[in-house]
Amino acid sequence: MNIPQEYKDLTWQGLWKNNPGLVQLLGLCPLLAVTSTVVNALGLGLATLFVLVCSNATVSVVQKWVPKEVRIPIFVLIIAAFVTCVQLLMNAFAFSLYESLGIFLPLIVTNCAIIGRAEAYASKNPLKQASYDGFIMGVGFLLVLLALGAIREVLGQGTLFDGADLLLGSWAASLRIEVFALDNQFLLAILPPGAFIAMGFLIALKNKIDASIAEKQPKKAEQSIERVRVNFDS
Amino acid sequence: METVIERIEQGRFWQFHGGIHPPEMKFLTTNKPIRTVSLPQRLVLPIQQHIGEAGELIVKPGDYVLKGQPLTKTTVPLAVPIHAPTSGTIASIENHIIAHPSGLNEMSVILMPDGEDRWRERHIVENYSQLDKNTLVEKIANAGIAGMGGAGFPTHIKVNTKAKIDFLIINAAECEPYITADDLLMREHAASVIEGIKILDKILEPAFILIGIEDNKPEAIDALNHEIKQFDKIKLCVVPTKYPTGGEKQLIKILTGKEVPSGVLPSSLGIVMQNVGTCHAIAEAVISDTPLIKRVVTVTGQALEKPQNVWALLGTPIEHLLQECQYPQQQKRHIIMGGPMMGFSLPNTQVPVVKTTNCILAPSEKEIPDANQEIECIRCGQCAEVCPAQLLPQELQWHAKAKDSEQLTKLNLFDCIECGACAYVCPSHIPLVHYYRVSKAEIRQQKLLDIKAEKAKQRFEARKARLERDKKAREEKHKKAAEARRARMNSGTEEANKEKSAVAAALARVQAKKAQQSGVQANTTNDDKKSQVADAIARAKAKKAGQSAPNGDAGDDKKQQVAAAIARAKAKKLAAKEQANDDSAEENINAVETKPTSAQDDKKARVAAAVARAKAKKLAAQEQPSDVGTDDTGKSPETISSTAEDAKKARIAAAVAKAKAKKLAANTESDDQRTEGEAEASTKDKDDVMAEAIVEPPQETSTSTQDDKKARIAAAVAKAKAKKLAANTGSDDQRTEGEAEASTKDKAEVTAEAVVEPMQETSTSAQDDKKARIAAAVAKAKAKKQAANADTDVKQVEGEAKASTKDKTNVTAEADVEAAGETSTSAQDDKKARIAAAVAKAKAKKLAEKAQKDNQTS
Amino acid sequence: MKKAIESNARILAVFAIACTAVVGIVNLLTKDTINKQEQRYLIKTLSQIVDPTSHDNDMTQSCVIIQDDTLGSEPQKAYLAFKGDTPVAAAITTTAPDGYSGNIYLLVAVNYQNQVTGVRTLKHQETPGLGDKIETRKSDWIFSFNGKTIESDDDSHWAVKKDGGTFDQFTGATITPRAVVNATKRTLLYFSEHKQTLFSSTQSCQED
Amino acid sequence: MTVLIAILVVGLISLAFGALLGFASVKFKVEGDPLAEQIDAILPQTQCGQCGYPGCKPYADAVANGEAINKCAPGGDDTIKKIADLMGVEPIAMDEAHETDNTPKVAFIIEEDCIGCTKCIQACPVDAIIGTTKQMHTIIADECTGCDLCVAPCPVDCIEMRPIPQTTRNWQWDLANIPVTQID
Amino acid sequence: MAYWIASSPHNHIQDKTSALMRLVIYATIPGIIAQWYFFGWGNLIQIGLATVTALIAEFLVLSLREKNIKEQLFDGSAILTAVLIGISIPALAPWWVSVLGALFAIAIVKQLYGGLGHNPFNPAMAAYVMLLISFPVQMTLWQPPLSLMHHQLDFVNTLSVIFTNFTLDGYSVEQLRTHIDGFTMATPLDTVKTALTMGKTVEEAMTSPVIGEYFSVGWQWINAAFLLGGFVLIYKKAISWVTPASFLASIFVCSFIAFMVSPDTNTSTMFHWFSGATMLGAFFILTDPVSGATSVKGRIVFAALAGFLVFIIRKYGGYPDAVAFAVLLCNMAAPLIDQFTRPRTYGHQ
Repeated sequence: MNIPQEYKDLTWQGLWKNNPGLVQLLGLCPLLAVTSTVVNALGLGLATLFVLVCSNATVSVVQKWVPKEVRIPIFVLIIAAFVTCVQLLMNAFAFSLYESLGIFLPLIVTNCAIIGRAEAYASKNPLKQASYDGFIMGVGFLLVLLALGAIREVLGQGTLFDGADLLLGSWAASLRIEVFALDNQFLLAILPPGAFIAMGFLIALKNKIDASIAEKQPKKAEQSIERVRVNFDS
Repeated sequence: METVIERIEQGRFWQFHGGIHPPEMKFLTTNKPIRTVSLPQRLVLPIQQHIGEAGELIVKPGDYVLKGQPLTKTTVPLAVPIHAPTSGTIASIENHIIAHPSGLNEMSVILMPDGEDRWRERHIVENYSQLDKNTLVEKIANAGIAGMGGAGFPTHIKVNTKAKIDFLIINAAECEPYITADDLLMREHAASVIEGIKILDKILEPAFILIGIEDNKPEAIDALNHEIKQFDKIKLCVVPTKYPTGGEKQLIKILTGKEVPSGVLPSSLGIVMQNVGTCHAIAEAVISDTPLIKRVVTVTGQALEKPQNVWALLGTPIEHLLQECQYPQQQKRHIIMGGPMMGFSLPNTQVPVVKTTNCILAPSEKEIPDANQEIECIRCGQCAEVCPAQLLPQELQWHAKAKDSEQLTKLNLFDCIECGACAYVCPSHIPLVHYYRVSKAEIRQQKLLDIKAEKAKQRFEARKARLERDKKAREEKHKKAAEARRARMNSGTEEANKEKSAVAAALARVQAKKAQQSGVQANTTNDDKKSQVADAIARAKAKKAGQSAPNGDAGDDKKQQVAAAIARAKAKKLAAKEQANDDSAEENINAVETKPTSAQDDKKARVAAAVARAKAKKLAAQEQPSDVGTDDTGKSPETISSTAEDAKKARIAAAVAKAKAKKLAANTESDDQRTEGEAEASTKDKDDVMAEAIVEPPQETSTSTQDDKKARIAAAVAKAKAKKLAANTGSDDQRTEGEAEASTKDKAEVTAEAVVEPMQETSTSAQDDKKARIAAAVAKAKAKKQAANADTDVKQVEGEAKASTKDKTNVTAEADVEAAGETSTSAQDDKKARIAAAVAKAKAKKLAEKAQKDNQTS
Repeated sequence: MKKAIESNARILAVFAIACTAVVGIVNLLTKDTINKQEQRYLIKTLSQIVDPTSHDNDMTQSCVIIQDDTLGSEPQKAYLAFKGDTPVAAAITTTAPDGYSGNIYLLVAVNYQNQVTGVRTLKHQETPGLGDKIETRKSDWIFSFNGKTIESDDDSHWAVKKDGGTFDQFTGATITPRAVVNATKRTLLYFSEHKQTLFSSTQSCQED
Repeated sequence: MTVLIAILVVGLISLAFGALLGFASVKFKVEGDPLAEQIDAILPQTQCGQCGYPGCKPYADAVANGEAINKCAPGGDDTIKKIADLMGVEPIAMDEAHETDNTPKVAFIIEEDCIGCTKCIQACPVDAIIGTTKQMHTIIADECTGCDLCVAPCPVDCIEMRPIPQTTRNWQWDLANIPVTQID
Repeated sequence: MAYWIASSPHNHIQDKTSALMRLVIYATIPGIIAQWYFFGWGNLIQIGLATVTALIAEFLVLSLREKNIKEQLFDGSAILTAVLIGISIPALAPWWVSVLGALFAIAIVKQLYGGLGHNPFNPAMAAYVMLLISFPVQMTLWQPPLSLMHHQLDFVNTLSVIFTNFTLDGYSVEQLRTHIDGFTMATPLDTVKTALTMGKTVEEAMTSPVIGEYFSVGWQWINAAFLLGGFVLIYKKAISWVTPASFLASIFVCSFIAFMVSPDTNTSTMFHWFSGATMLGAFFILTDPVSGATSVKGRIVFAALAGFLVFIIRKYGGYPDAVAFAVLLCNMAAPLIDQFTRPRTYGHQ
């Protein structure tokens, strides 16, 4: 396997170091709103992933013709077009999924993670990298959504993959795992405040891991710096 | 204003916000009269005991002074003089710990009393009402009176206000717990206090005089009432006891209902406030011509067996007062200067009493226990409730911890009077006032830094602009010059042709250099200049060859010199290597010595000298100074300077001698025998040097300053190298000894040479100067490199040091040789020299690298 | 300046037109499928609450728009079921405005005998885990309406138990069931009063 | 049909807004970089060059353009924090290559060693050294920023950086470091 | 011989934060006794559970944060929080409710925000609200006073209910709460609120057995007992009288105006004062210095706002009582209130 360093970097950035959910804190609105169950999280995550890849690719392709002044409106147009298309297609061909995710789909238009990537990366890089960046960022986002969804679903309802059949078809009903039976749902976990708290803990966990990694790393050898003379010898 | 007086007459007062009622503890000392203490063995008088500038000293150690004699004079308005509290001798003027929370030292006069207590001449004024205002103010100023309540603001400034004064307020509140100094003073010297007030009345002419006194001093109130009976103008205001009533702003608020705006003096409201102690001092100063030399100090606290108020001479060490009041010897000492609320702990009992010292508090541990552990603020808000300035202490505390100076300023941190009420009530035991003090100090410091940064920025910008301008001007000039030259060259004259050829030559040289770098040899060119380049190469090679065997077969005069230099260098190298073997070192040195004497070239000698000196320094760095050496150092420069005619040269010689003396001193160890021997050796050396220094001046032909400079540069080069080497050397004692001896000898010669050189120099051209500098630069560059290479492994370091010393010696020698050997003073020569130097440098580098490699492999 | 304005305007317009065109085309392509899907969903829901064997018309086709304040402020739809020409039942959309968090949209099916044949929640934002028990997915509470009739306006049975009625409230949440019960009750009353006009109405809710 | 209308409307709207943006981009063009000015105001103005830029202003410009904020050694962590606040980024630790010792210092010329070479004068970024060729030089302590740029050029190593002495005027209430006399 | 260096002031009152906290805990005793008298052992058990949990949680978090455990564990604040939680939750709520509440209060509301002195919200009330929205069923299961219950509960039975949901005889909480005539009994506030939503008048609502002769059986006396404890605190200067006075006055004004406007749909001031957690809130919750406003003016505004919110939420909100919500909302507003009620510094305009 010979993956260029560039892609390795992108992967690392998207999945961990610069994760859109945990580090950039972009797109928090859908992230907190729909992650009450794993299935919801998966649905929105996949939709975001798809839009992210498409918009990044498109933005990267058209970057040459986009002047600085109107780049944002154009990016928004592109993203909005993709989201609308996704929504229409979903409505047509995955109606039950549309039923459960319908109201969250338009949220993707305003998901800053997407426009953020378009602006920060796709508009400056070639098609291949931009698409890959969109993909890996989307995966990073999806993973955070899943983690959050899993935490909230387990804490709130004591289940995992509840309602997977709505998203994946009736076969998926068997995916549902009853982790433990709760007499009463822990509503805080299901409600948005729970999302905030769980998100906080996730971010804390990530920072903790980062800190311990940094601690383990050997100190960089001291390097001396060349002083610059404030002289004007000429 | 009428209403103010009406209210006061009815005994109704205003209130300030907050305040606390700490245990008063005044009973410890209120029932005992003021005692006069015995004369201490010495008095310590800090020359600044007030807010403002220090006065100028007018006595010197050894002077005999009379009681009341001024020790400083005032040159600026904000300065206040100090006086001798008793007669005696000035023992010294030195930095001594002062009465300041920092426990820092400041300039103080140490006075040894003679016990006679003899007064200077005094002029008693019977009737001060005949004196005019200015005279009175002057008398107050000369008596050195500064506010005795605590702040120490110069009184003559305060009373010399232009504003129309409505109220003169006499602060007799004395709200701090424990302190009874003012109370006792009023009881025992009420008349004098009132006299002082009357003098102030004469100066300030206020509409009313209000004496603010707390109701916990009934006897003092009686005494004052008795004295002021016949004066309608003076109103005695007995106010309820509350801390901090005695704060200036708080007392003004209580008595007049007015608030002093932030950042403004009370005099702008027509109010002046004076402490009772100050009033007493004014009376003394004006009537009996007694300057401020003593004051009442409450020495109290339950740790003392006899707490009491005492008349203490200014400058009395606290230790003396504590002894007088029988302070038991205990393990843990907590001594506070000032009251428990605003005083500061002393790190030392040698702190003297100063003009603002009103209390010495020595509490027992039960009385004032150790501070509790600070815990988090729970925002209970009690601090805000007691704050007399209506600040928000808890918010200030957060911002202080966060170092948010902007917020602190916004929350009026600077209106905090540091009364300590907030910290007193804090249930979390947070030292709030301490946080504010630190923050205040930091903000003040930051403000200064900001101003400084702004100034630096401006200066930087100005400099940039100037350099830009200069550069343009220079370019302009160059352009013009180039144009002129072109015109000239094209004119076809002989001169022009010559110039052209010169340019061509330069180009050729550059090429040659390039060729050389790639390994091509260019040794058979007709061109005069090219041959020089070739020479350089040859020399370089010679050097390499010389490492195996010295050769002197080069016909060229210059080459000979080079060879000589190489030989010398090697000799030294050997000397350094075979440190243990004295004989061989000496031999080598002798060999070296013979040549320089005959050579015309002094510069080489200089270089050698430099190298030698460098080594010496290195060694010096390793050794500890000893007494013998120090003595020598002290003597030798003096002797030389007294004999030498030429001031400059003498200085140089002196410097050299000093350097040597120091070095030697450094070399000597505690081992007596060896020290002696060395001392002798060095003495001899010095003698030589001195002799030379003295002999030379007559021979001098040139007195140009350049010579002087060159010598200095040479010295500098040597020093630079020395440092480098110092870094390289280890601490092996045996080796050090050997080296020390060898180097001493080297030094002797070398310095002799260095001194001789400048005189003999005939060339006074600026170019020489430059060349020398280049050489220096080269040396330095290398020094740095070596330093960087130095390893901690001692052995390897040694090896390297030696190798590098070798290389360097060679190189510098060459650089200098060339420069010196040149007879022509044209600019071209200069260039050549530089090129040669560059070549040499390049090679030196290679060698250095090689040496390193060798070392590593070995 | 003119150049900047022109070029920016042109580029933005080109992108806008392109994007809109793409969306438009997708819309055209999916329009029919979406309609079909929605229709199918509607039929599925309707068939759950109105016995498909009891009628022979396509309920989705015989739809009328009704406007009545008791059903909510917006116009509602009523799907009518006929057996031949005999009116059999109607499924009426209704809005419960007093849900715990906003409106609850319901579909209430009533047969011609004023008997509730089924109630379904179409859309709601009730607290998950508490109020969402009005969904069939979460709880079968909503089936408790089946077969219920109403006597009069002040029928005390039409209330949650806490208020003295016959319908269970879910533990911990009273507001949501109360809102649903009341809305269903109002719809039932509306139907019993207006069923004549309703079944004779010809006003269609088909768009074109 | 509706699609065509939509395209037309959106096209026209974007035409108008594109024009507006184009207009705004010309009309409200920001000259200079106010951010750099603000950063410059935070920097300690020692002009020491330790950041790798010739002076504080160039470094400020560079930071405004994305250079790391942790290169100002004299400013220390305080300055890093302030810049981080200003730029809305996380404060980071001082660059390891830079010395973190930022005790205020002032240059001092050991006068007997000075040879009057003027090298330090040329090096001083704020003209805080006076002296001329062959004359002994002196530091104007008030103007000296403590950048130590003059130390290296001195051929005779006669310049030292001395910490500013502590007096009662600049004492920072550091009670923990008071020299307490231990009698036994 | 060592010299001791400290910054002034050198003397200090010998009060401590922990002593203050302890005093507040003692002051809750009358209220707890009243609760015990009317509702049995339930709340005492809840207080015990919450205290143990709070101390364990505090210990764990403090050791994770590497703080001085000895100093901070027993500074009283954690215990006080636990006591307040134990008082607030229904007497027969399952054991894990108080455990979860105490855990949330200490670990998240208090320590995650930086520990004592740094929490923006009152930990006890934040925990109460968390429990209320997470477990509305359990948190609204207030039993009727013992005198109205036809199954008597002794200590062992109470324990059994709390840990197993059933008494030893197998009665569930639901059954315990049911009145003889089949109605489930709720708190007076809940009862009145339900009645009002059903369109009844206050007059009619007041006929419910839980209301009793005056405002509410049991609750009036519990509130009176907390009032007594509050007076002790004011007397001891542990709290400032301004906060409760402003709070009660604000409730009085709001309810009085409402009562005047429409006596049929609004309960009287006395009902507001002496039911629910009004007195507990006034003297023990709003006076929490950490999460409240600091200046006197600020405290007046803070408590008045809380009073207004209590009235509004009780009248229009989804939950019967409102003290916890009002307190949390005011906690949020406290920094802003502080900002605008700063006292004028001496010498400034």
